[in-house]
Amino acid sequence: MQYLENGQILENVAVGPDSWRMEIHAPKVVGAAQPGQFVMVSVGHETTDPLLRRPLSIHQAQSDVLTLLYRIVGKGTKLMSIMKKGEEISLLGPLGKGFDVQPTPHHCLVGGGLGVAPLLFLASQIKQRFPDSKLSILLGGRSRDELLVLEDYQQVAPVFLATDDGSQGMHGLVTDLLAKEIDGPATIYSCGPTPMMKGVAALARQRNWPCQVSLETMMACGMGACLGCTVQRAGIAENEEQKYVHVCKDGPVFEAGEIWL
Amino acid sequence: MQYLENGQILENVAVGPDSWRMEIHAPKVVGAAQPGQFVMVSVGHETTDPLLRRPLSIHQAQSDVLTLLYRIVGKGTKLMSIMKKGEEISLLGPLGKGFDVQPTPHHCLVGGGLGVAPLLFLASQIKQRFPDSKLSILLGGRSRDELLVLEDYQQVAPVFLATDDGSQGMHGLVTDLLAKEIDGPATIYSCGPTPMMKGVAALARQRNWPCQVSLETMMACGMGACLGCTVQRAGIAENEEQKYVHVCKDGPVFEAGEIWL
Amino acid sequence: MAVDTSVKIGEWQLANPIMTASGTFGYGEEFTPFVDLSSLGAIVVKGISLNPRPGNPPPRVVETASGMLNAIGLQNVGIERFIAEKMPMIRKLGAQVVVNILGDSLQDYQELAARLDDVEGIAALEVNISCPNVKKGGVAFGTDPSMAAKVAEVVAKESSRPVIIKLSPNVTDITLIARAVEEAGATAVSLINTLIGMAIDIKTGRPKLANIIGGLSGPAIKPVALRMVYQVAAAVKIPVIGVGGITTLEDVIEFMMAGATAVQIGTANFVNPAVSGELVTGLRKYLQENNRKAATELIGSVQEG
Amino acid sequence: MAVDTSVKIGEWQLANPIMTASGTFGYGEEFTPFVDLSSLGAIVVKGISLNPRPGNPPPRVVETASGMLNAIGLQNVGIERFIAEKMPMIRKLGAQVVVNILGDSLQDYQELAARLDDVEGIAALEVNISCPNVKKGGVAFGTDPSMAAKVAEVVAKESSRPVIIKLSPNVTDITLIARAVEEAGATAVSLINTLIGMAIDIKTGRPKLANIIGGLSGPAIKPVALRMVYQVAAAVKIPVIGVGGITTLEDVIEFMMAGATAVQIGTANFVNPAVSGELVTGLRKYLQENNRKAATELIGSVQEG
Ligand SMILES: Cc1cc2nc3c(=O)[nH]c(=O)nc-3n(C[C@H](O)[C@H](O)[C@H](O)COP(=O)(O)OP(=O)(O)OC[C@H]3O[C@@H](n4cnc5c(N)ncnc54)[C@H](O)[C@@H]3O)c2cc1C
Ligand SMILES: Cc1cc2nc3c(=O)[nH]c(=O)nc-3n(C[C@H](O)[C@H](O)[C@H](O)COP(=O)(O)OP(=O)(O)OC[C@H]3O[C@@H](n4cnc5c(N)ncnc54)[C@H](O)[C@@H]3O)c2cc1C
Ligand SMILES: Cc1cc2nc3c(=O)[nH]c(=O)nc-3n(C[C@H](O)[C@H](O)[C@H](O)COP(=O)(O)O)c2cc1C
Ligand SMILES: Cc1cc2nc3c(=O)[nH]c(=O)nc-3n(C[C@H](O)[C@H](O)[C@H](O)COP(=O)(O)O)c2cc1C
Ligand code: FES
Ligand code: FES
Repeated sequence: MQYLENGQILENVAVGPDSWRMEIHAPKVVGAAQPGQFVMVSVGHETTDPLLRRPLSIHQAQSDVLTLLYRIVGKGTKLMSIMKKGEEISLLGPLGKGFDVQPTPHHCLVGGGLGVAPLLFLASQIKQRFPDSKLSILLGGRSRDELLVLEDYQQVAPVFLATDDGSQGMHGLVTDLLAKEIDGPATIYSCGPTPMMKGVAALARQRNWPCQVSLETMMACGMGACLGCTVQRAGIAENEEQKYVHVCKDGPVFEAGEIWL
Repeated sequence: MQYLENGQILENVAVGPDSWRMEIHAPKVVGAAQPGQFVMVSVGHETTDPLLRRPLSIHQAQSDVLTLLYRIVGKGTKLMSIMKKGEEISLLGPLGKGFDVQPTPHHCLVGGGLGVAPLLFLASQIKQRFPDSKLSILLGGRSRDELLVLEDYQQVAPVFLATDDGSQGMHGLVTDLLAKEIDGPATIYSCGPTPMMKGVAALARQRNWPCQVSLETMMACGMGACLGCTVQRAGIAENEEQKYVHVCKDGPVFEAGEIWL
Repeated sequence: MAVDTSVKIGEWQLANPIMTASGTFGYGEEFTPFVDLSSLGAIVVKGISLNPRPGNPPPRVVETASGMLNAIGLQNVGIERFIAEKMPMIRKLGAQVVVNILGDSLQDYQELAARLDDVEGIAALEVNISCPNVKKGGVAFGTDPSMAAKVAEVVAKESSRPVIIKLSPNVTDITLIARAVEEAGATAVSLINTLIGMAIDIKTGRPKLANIIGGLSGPAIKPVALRMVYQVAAAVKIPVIGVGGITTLEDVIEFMMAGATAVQIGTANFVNPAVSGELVTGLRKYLQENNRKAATELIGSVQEG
Repeated sequence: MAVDTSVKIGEWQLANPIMTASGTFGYGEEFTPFVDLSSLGAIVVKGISLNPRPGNPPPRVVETASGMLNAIGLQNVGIERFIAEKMPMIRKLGAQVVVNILGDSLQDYQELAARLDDVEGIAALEVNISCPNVKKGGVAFGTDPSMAAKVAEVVAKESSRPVIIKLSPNVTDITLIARAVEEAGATAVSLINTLIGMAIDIKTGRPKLANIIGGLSGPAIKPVALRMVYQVAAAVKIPVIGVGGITTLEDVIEFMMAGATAVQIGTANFVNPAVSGELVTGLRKYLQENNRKAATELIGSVQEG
């Protein structure tokens, strides 16, 4: 079930360079949320510029509180960052198809940049549902500044780090980290920049790891109405008009093999 | 001289129903300001809706501090009201032709609704320049709620009040108040709703009082560039294209006889 | 006080003037969590062509100042599967349903109208003529009065239902097209479709849309849409349906005062998926508060001079 | 690194591509507190007609979503007093000055061009053809290729200076008009003029503009302007000057990538009277940071597909 809910902002704080975390009291959305799903957020102020809602992953959803982790990249996220505690914010969600979590010896979460956002909610839920199976979180970034809210992840599971500049954790890409740290059967849940997910998916194919990736595209509606958020399906579709899938409805999480990364 | 100045907001508080006062540190604008002039205010937030600056009268200009008194009537003024102390606000001004203050036995300021805004600055300056001549302030409103920041006026000169509903001061229109309280030679400075100024101007004509009125129109530029802010000149203009005057440049203050009210 | 919100488009009576715009409301079902579809005047489903269309490659949408550009490329399942798979679901929605059709040729339009005529649960047809006429070197049907009239004629001939011709705003004089389709037998006209626009990503030096150009919609185009509705309402006798940037109740009133018998809500559905239902309630409230007995009193009530 | 920001319109060399748009920059003097006019590529003064025009009654302007409507009615002092009273002041501004002219008839345009040709201190003429041709029942010159071409022809014949024809966007195919005026001898085309729009005050039930309809400008129309510049640049060989919603440096780059040799800043001057000068500095900085040797490298550099 999807809701249009006016949540109340409980906290809106900077957690890194241009990176913010917003906590919102939103019982309806939280009640229905699954890891990997997202919400369309109205950046408000009653103006028509920016016009459209902004898609943001559900970073965490616990006891009526929805948490968003967002980076300021333009007008909309800038307007979000000046919203104050106590203000209302309009949410549409939860939206999309989240991660498909099945029993597996080793749940391995791989995130890069702000792709880390949905992994916290995912990790918490895996730990809850499969307390006995192994759970690892691998995070990468250009530099230590990009490794956000690490403590939150560390509270849930062992965290392995990599930075392009070596300022924290392993010096290199998160894919190298994945190759190094993980062996044996595992399931990969990945999100982040497309090049990174490509690398992760390629490695997973080699090692025969099932791999799910979470995609981002421009979105107008977030709910399957505008058909604006297409990515191309891998292989040949039986019906011409099934050449594309829609990230907001068929995704944002896909089997890596399902789509062209 | 006109300036484009980023002033710093020192205070932005509600002073009545939907009515706010903003104090801004703006030395350049204040340095050049004359009573009756106005500023074009950017309602900011980097959005293009609202697009245009908003014209607001200079309510007071003292020791580097510009004060605006504004009523929330739409998007722009709403956005102004959520601006916080310490934020910057872009000002264009001082703009237009203000009140022409000449020696006279009795300076009589007549304001209605938010037309009161420019009268405080005017009163202070008259008192300063002509300490010995008589100075009276007549203010009217629909009800007591509309009589804003009275103390500020009372500090400068005797204030006479009228309300349509009699909730404060005389029960009636400010024009009745004017007819009742003022006799003998005087100069009238008036601003407020057009019907009110019409009444004031009519009475002034009867009594042979010189009368200046401050007008409002829609404005795009506020500086004589768009020709959008026209009102019709009274009588026949010798040149066809002088049929209209421009409130932002030829005004906002006019001799009552100069224009069609 | 009881107010009558109903309006008529030809013989077809709508409970109120609030419709949704084609391509912005899916097949309706997506909005059932937010709107009681039976409370709307009507919903217009996304454009259907003879054969399935995959649509354009991504990116397909980009935001602009108070608007958005789209180049969806008319992706749809085709008439076959629309009738077989979508219509059964659509009938269950309990809404007045308008089916929007598009084609590359007169024959396309004719066949689509014919195939749909004996399909149950359709209240009216809306004909998108902003599509390139392949036989005429890709000139849009909607930019030429005679081509537009021919489309209206063949569809009206094949269809026993009201036929709404949806006009393109990318023309020198939209009243010429409106008059042409009126004479050709259109029951009503709806306008405007999107203005053609473009945006460039200066970082990559490429157009922001894979299709290079796209359709501009949203509040940005409202003044142009309102002006065209005003002009067309003065030029034709058939009902005019206003579309273009309508977001608030004030917008709805403006379009009706300008001469619109009904309005369609498009891009605003993306910003607030509940908006169409809210406007139905808002309109009733407005009519009561302004002592209007009927929504029809608003139509063309603007006073000049 | 030294960068060359200059561009050429015919024989006329501009220090940079940043111009101001007619009717939004007064006669220049209003902006001297905020902009060093000599630093701009050029300024375009407000439209001049043969006889003085009082303009339209108020209200003349109204804000819309990310835009504004204006119906100034081409108020101006007329050619006589323009030459006698305004030009002496304008010459002192130290700016490259383009004079924008408008008329009701071919004769008007011809006479205006003739009268201005021996006036000193004018760099080029811009011809506003979005005006009604009184002899042709008020159809705008700019909506008909042959009428537009005739205007271009007579003005080019009378003028020894570059002649810029300013195109109206309210047409089905703007490239037809552009090609027609190119053949008729125009040195360059500038586009777009305003889109025709309307707004209604629902409280009074009257149009918000006394003139009922007006011209839509500002960021709202930028996607339409950019698309038309892109199409026209591909259709003609003469330089194209981009106008329409340009506010930021990014906008300037987009228009040049789409094919504009220069750009004009209009409504943005009202929002930030210093913007034109800021864009000159910003463009130089951008070229340096992106290792471009010359502004001309940007022109038409957009890559399709
Ligand atoms: C399903 C989904 C989940 C997302 N989750 C998060 C998240 O948890 N945290 C986070 O910080 N961001 C997330 N994003 C990206 C986020 O939506 C964009 O950064 C945001 O919309 C930018 O808005 P803006 O107004 O600040 O920037 P704009 O001014 O709109 O654009 C600035 C830049 O951001 C790019 N951009 C704009 N919209 C998107 C978009 N929808 N996807 C990708 N790039 C875009 C533009 O191309 C432009 O280059 C997610 C996107 C999707 C589709
Ligand atoms: C010279 C001058 C001085 C002014 N001084 C003051 C002042 O000291 N305090 C104050 O509260 N207001 C003042 N005003 C009016 C003020 O400019 C408008 O109330 C304001 O621009 C409305 O902006 P908005 O976005 O909130 O409303 P909008 O959403 O823009 O409009 C809401 C309503 O206000 C009306 N409106 C919009 N702009 C104007 C305008 N420029 N003049 C009159 N009505 C308008 C609109 O027609 C509409 O009905 C002054 C206007 C002028 C021209
Ligand atoms: C994403 C999108 C898809 C659209 N698809 C169609 C379509 O298939 N057929 C059609 O006639 N109009 C289509 N339109 C145009 C709208 O129906 C409407 O005419 C236009 O968007 C203007 O209204 P608005 O500003 O309220 O959106 C589409 C518009 C958008 C934004
Ligand atoms: C208030 C106003 C007055 C204008 N007057 C003229 C004019 O006299 N002649 C002309 O050719 N264009 C005129 N224009 C059109 C502008 O020059 C420009 O083409 C249009 O506004 C689009 O650019 P913009 O969106 O940057 O404003 C005027 C525009 C505005 C807003
Ligand atoms: S964003 Fe509209 S369909 Fe996906
Ligand atoms: S507001 Fe532009 S000229 Fe007065």
